[in-house]
Amino acid sequence: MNWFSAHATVFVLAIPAFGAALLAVLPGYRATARLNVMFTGLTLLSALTLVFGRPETGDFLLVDDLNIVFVILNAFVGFTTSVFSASYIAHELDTGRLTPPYLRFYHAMYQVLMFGMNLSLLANNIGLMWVAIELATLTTVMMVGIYRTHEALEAAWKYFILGSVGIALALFGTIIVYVAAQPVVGPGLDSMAWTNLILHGAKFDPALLNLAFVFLLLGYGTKVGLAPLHAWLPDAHAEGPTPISAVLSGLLLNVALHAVLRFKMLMATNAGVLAPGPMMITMGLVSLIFAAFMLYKRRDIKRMFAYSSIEHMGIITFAFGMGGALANFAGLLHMTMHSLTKSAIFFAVGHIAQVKGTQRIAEIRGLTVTHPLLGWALVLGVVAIAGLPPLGIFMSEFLIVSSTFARDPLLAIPLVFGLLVAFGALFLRLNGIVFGEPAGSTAKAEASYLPMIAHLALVLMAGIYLPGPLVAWFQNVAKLLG
Amino acid sequence: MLAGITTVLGVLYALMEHDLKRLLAYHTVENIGIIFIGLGLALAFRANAMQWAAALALTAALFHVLNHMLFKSLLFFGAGAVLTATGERDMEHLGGLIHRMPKTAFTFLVACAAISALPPLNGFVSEWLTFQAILVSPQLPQWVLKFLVPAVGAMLALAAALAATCFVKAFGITFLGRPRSPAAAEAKEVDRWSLGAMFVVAALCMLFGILPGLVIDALAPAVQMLAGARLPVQAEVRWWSIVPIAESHSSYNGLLVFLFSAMSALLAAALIHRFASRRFRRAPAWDCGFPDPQPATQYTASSFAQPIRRVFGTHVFAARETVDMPAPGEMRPARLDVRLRDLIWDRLYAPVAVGVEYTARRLNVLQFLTIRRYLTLVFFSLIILLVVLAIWR
Amino acid sequence: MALIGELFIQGVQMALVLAVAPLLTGFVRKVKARAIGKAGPPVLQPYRELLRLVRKEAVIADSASWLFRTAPYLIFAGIWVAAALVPTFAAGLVFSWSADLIAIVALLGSARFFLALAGLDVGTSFGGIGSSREMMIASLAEPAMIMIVFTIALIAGSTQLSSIAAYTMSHEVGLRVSLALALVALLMVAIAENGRIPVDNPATHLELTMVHEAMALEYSGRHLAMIELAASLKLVLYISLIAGVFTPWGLAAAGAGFGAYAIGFGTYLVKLFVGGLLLALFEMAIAKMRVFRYAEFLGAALMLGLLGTLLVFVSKSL
Amino acid sequence: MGKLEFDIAHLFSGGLVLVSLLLLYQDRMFSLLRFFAGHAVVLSLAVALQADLQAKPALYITALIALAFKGIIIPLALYRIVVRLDLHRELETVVGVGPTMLAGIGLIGLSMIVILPLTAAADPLAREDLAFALSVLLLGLLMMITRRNAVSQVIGFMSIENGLILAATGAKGMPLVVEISVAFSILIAFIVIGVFLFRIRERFDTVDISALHSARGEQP
Repeated sequence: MNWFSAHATVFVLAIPAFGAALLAVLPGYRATARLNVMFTGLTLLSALTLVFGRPETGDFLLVDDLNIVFVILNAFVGFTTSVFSASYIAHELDTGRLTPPYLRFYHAMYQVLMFGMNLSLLANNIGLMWVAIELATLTTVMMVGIYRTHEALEAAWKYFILGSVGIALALFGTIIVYVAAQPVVGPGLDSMAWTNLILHGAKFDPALLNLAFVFLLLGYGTKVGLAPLHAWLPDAHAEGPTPISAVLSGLLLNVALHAVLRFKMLMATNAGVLAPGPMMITMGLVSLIFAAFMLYKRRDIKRMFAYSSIEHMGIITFAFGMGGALANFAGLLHMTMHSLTKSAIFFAVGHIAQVKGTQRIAEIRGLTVTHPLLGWALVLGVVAIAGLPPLGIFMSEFLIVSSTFARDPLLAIPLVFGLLVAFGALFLRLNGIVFGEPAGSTAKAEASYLPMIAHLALVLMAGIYLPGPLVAWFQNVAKLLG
Repeated sequence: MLAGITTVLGVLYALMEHDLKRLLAYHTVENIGIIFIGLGLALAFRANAMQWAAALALTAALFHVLNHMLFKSLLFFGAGAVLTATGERDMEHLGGLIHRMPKTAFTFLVACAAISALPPLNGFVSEWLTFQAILVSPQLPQWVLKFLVPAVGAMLALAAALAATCFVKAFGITFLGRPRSPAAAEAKEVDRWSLGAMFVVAALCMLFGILPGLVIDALAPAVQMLAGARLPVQAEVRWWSIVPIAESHSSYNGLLVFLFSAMSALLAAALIHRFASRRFRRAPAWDCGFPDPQPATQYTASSFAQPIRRVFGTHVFAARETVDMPAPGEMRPARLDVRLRDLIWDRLYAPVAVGVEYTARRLNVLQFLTIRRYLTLVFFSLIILLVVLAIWR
Repeated sequence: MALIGELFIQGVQMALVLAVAPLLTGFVRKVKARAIGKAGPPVLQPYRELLRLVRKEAVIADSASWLFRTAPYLIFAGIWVAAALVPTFAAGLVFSWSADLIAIVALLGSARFFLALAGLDVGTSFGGIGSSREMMIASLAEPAMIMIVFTIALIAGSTQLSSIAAYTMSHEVGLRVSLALALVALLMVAIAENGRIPVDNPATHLELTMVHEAMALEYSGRHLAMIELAASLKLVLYISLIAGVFTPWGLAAAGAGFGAYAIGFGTYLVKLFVGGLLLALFEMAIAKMRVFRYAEFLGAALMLGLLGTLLVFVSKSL
Repeated sequence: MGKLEFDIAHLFSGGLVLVSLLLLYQDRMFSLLRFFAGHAVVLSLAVALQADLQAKPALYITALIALAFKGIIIPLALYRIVVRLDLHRELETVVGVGPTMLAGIGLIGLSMIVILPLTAAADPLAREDLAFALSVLLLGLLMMITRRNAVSQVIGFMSIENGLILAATGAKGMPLVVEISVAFSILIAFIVIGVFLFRIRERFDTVDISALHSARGEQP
């Protein structure tokens, strides 16, 4: 076990890479789908070994408390999503929305995406991290466009252009960080390694760091989907295949957030810089309130939940912007909970869209009558995402709000306002979807409910009882974040 | 505070409602209000670093969430049963169901008692806890809170009492009295399964009411998480009573109360049946000497609510009662029509709704921009941040 | 052994309230009669009535359900338990901690709940009138009561009746404005709850004015007896509540010797006597008010209670 | 490092900024393409110089890529596209050229203000480079948002990227520069292909007109 966990990082990266190569050449979607599940499963296992012991950090790879959380979450949701997508995609094939070649491409891309995300999480090198995130972004661009419909292509294109601009900004920020580090750490790879950066951060030129952070915040913030850089997100979610929407909302946003957090940590080491907190708080609040209002007018169910993702990313960014052990803890918790819940919701939505043959909210009615399990699952998911007790997100939101009240009541007002607005919107929509006169087909959904239920169960459990070790671990990470 | 208002209004509208299910829906509003009172208090306490008080308030809130889940689902079951049995949702057309579907009636009664916060059922416990939480609130430093909290408490009490009224109405009009429509007259008891479900839930209601300590302990970890403190362990308090703060301060023992009432009721019954005449005879209702066989003469839901409507009506609902009596000799029925325009909705919620709607529409434009415009957004946010950077020092 | 003793005392108290209740009612009637120069029924009349009712056969309307028949016992039980929890002649009784003021209020509430249901059960218009009015009154009286409880509890730092009584006995509470307010409010509530003039007239059967009677209208025989008994129990309860909270003097401490109990007993009877006297005179002095004036009456009580609580809240902070 | 090299480097990077300003000034498609080629050439010169100064032969590759790919291939490809799809030969601007130029000047000023007051910890050349790179980047962005044609926006993006490479090379001993430039070239290839894909619509503006939204049921 020790040997294994010592090389876990290698496995976490190698398995998806190999999987991608293999799936790219293998024909026959059933086999590839199963293989896909298998590979993600293996990745999850090797990620889990990280808990028991961690490899020493190298020039390129780094494992610490912070990214273990992300990696494991990533691997887990990636796994469940692959389970979901196996059945989902099969259905897509039956309905002829996809063809086998595309499917092969899809699975290969899925692995590439996992690889990219894991790499960027584990990267000890800001350049490597950048490359990895861009890799992940480009793969998702292709996946979003996979349906080749007019709207899908358009969404992909939008995503692509905005994404690339984000890429450019992020790169510029990265370069500036290097420029700041180079005089202190000396030229070469060393001054791009996180370990060194954090070590010597205090001696860097604050002005440069400020500049860098602005660009990084905007660049990676585009990926996180913070308003006003969010524009790609709703369409990408709405037009792409649902598993991808789930991965986007549940994981890619986190990965980008992880990058931002890393740089925030860097900023925290230096005394001279102007605090990154206010910027993050502002953007977080803007995204939260903006998204909350946007929720009202949505006609497309997936797009609606995409906006809700923006909203929650806003909350999380806000929490991390607030900083302090409690807020950070809450932020981490919220991020985890949101990943689980939102992907579960997207699973549910995927089933719904398949059975009803539409994503238009207006045409989905009375779900609890036509599909009780699905309907109630969605209810549970939305209740969770709206932050009602006794589910997990309630806990994190409560912590965020209360810590904000304790620290800075004025900020709490817009926060609570946004939360309430979003709450109203979600329930307004949910009401029609779930209750109301049943409409649409009552066909049974083929895809497996298992992932969805697993996620919701986890969220519920977390809301009622969090295991002590986990709490301790998160608190430890929160301290790390400063 | 807002929570308080919502609470009272929710129950008031519920009171004015004939439609059984809509009535229940309004009550959900009320209960959410109660929950939010708890949460609000918890926040306030927490902000002032009064962990134990926060724990108390939070426990109350969570407990109420749990209870609400229980009895509200039970009520909805009942309503559903009535609906399936009679196909009627308007209470004005129901009545006398207790004869046709006694079991449903029983569970529904339990639920009603629970939601009206009557001991020894679970609804009372959570409300009691909330009251206790309110009672520790004078130790809050903020003056505003000092004045708000008692008001909220008053509202909570008012809401509880009104809830009782409301459910007396709901149960009384629906299940008691004489059937007001043929549908109600030949209702059938619902199938065994749904009955079973209802009984299970009802049993849970009772259990949680009688042994609340267990629930509180179960909630403790979550509370610990959120409030940073927890209530004292209730399990080893003597005779399963619950003691949120200190025994001298306040305690409640569902078990004893339950046993007491049960015992004394049985005792009384036993005595009576032992010594008193056990004879009784069925006879038409006396009704002060002028009985009227027509069911229509019964008290109806709206007439039941009438006094309340009179009391709160003019302020809250802008209720307009227009009685037009036929002139003597004129052959037409007298009619009383009641028009409720709920002011609060018009004055308070409607503007908010409109505002949200407006903002949403305005912002919604952003959904339809061209990529170039989105880029412009990015560009400008970048510029703004840079300028901030530039002028910082 | 000690437990047995305590249980015994508890039992004595329960028996006592039960025994004393009709007497009090009779006494009040007597005083009223005397005050208007009639001879009035003998003081023991209520006992006789109860016996008579119990012996008679019960007539039950066709449209009545099982609820109609079980309700009287439930009502009786609720009120009796509540009464048992109020310290009458001795504080700190064995079960006193099993429920506090709020619980007592709620118990009365449940009794009312069932009474109102019973009123609706037969499906006659009068029953309906009765219960709807009763609930209307209750919906105002209960919050007022809770407010009063708040005031008292905040001052005594407990909602536990025994400890409250102990508090008022031990500390020199002095004349607290909020307490005074609470007292007044409590009196008003008590009057309303017991359906006395000016809110309701226990003697009337004039359909437009009756509240409590209207609900009990369809009852007869033993059921009626139960309800009557419950009603008079309620009266006792309120008087002893007021006595216990505001004038707890002579109240025997927990586990005190027999002498203390005897003293407590005596003082308690005196208190009841005085209470009844005052009530009767008060009823004589004023006239019954219109049904819809109740709202103002109780609203006033509510306001008083709230005011009292606010004062406490503020004074607590100072 | 001698004064002379410094001046030359300064000259090149300054020239880059100048060229992007000129790019901003163009209102003809083909002249725009030509100027962009010039932009790439200047960049490659600057990079080559850096390669010489820092004695990092790897940078020559970057310079070469810049020259060959962006200086020749891409412009030709775009030229072909323009001819093939006979797009408008003149650029439609959102804001007039004059105001755009003023804005550009303002942006350059801004970037100077932001960068120059830095402490001299970073060596002067790097600072200069950063300042110029930032202004090139901003100008490119400005171009992307003030021009309607897909082609001119692609060019805007590429000039952004030129700015990035300038910055990357300016930072002494920065690793991965070559890789990054390669990655970016691939990205740009994608974009150009994308333009092909979207030949139906020659502007981004028309990419999501409300018709699509109504088709998607998003139009209120």
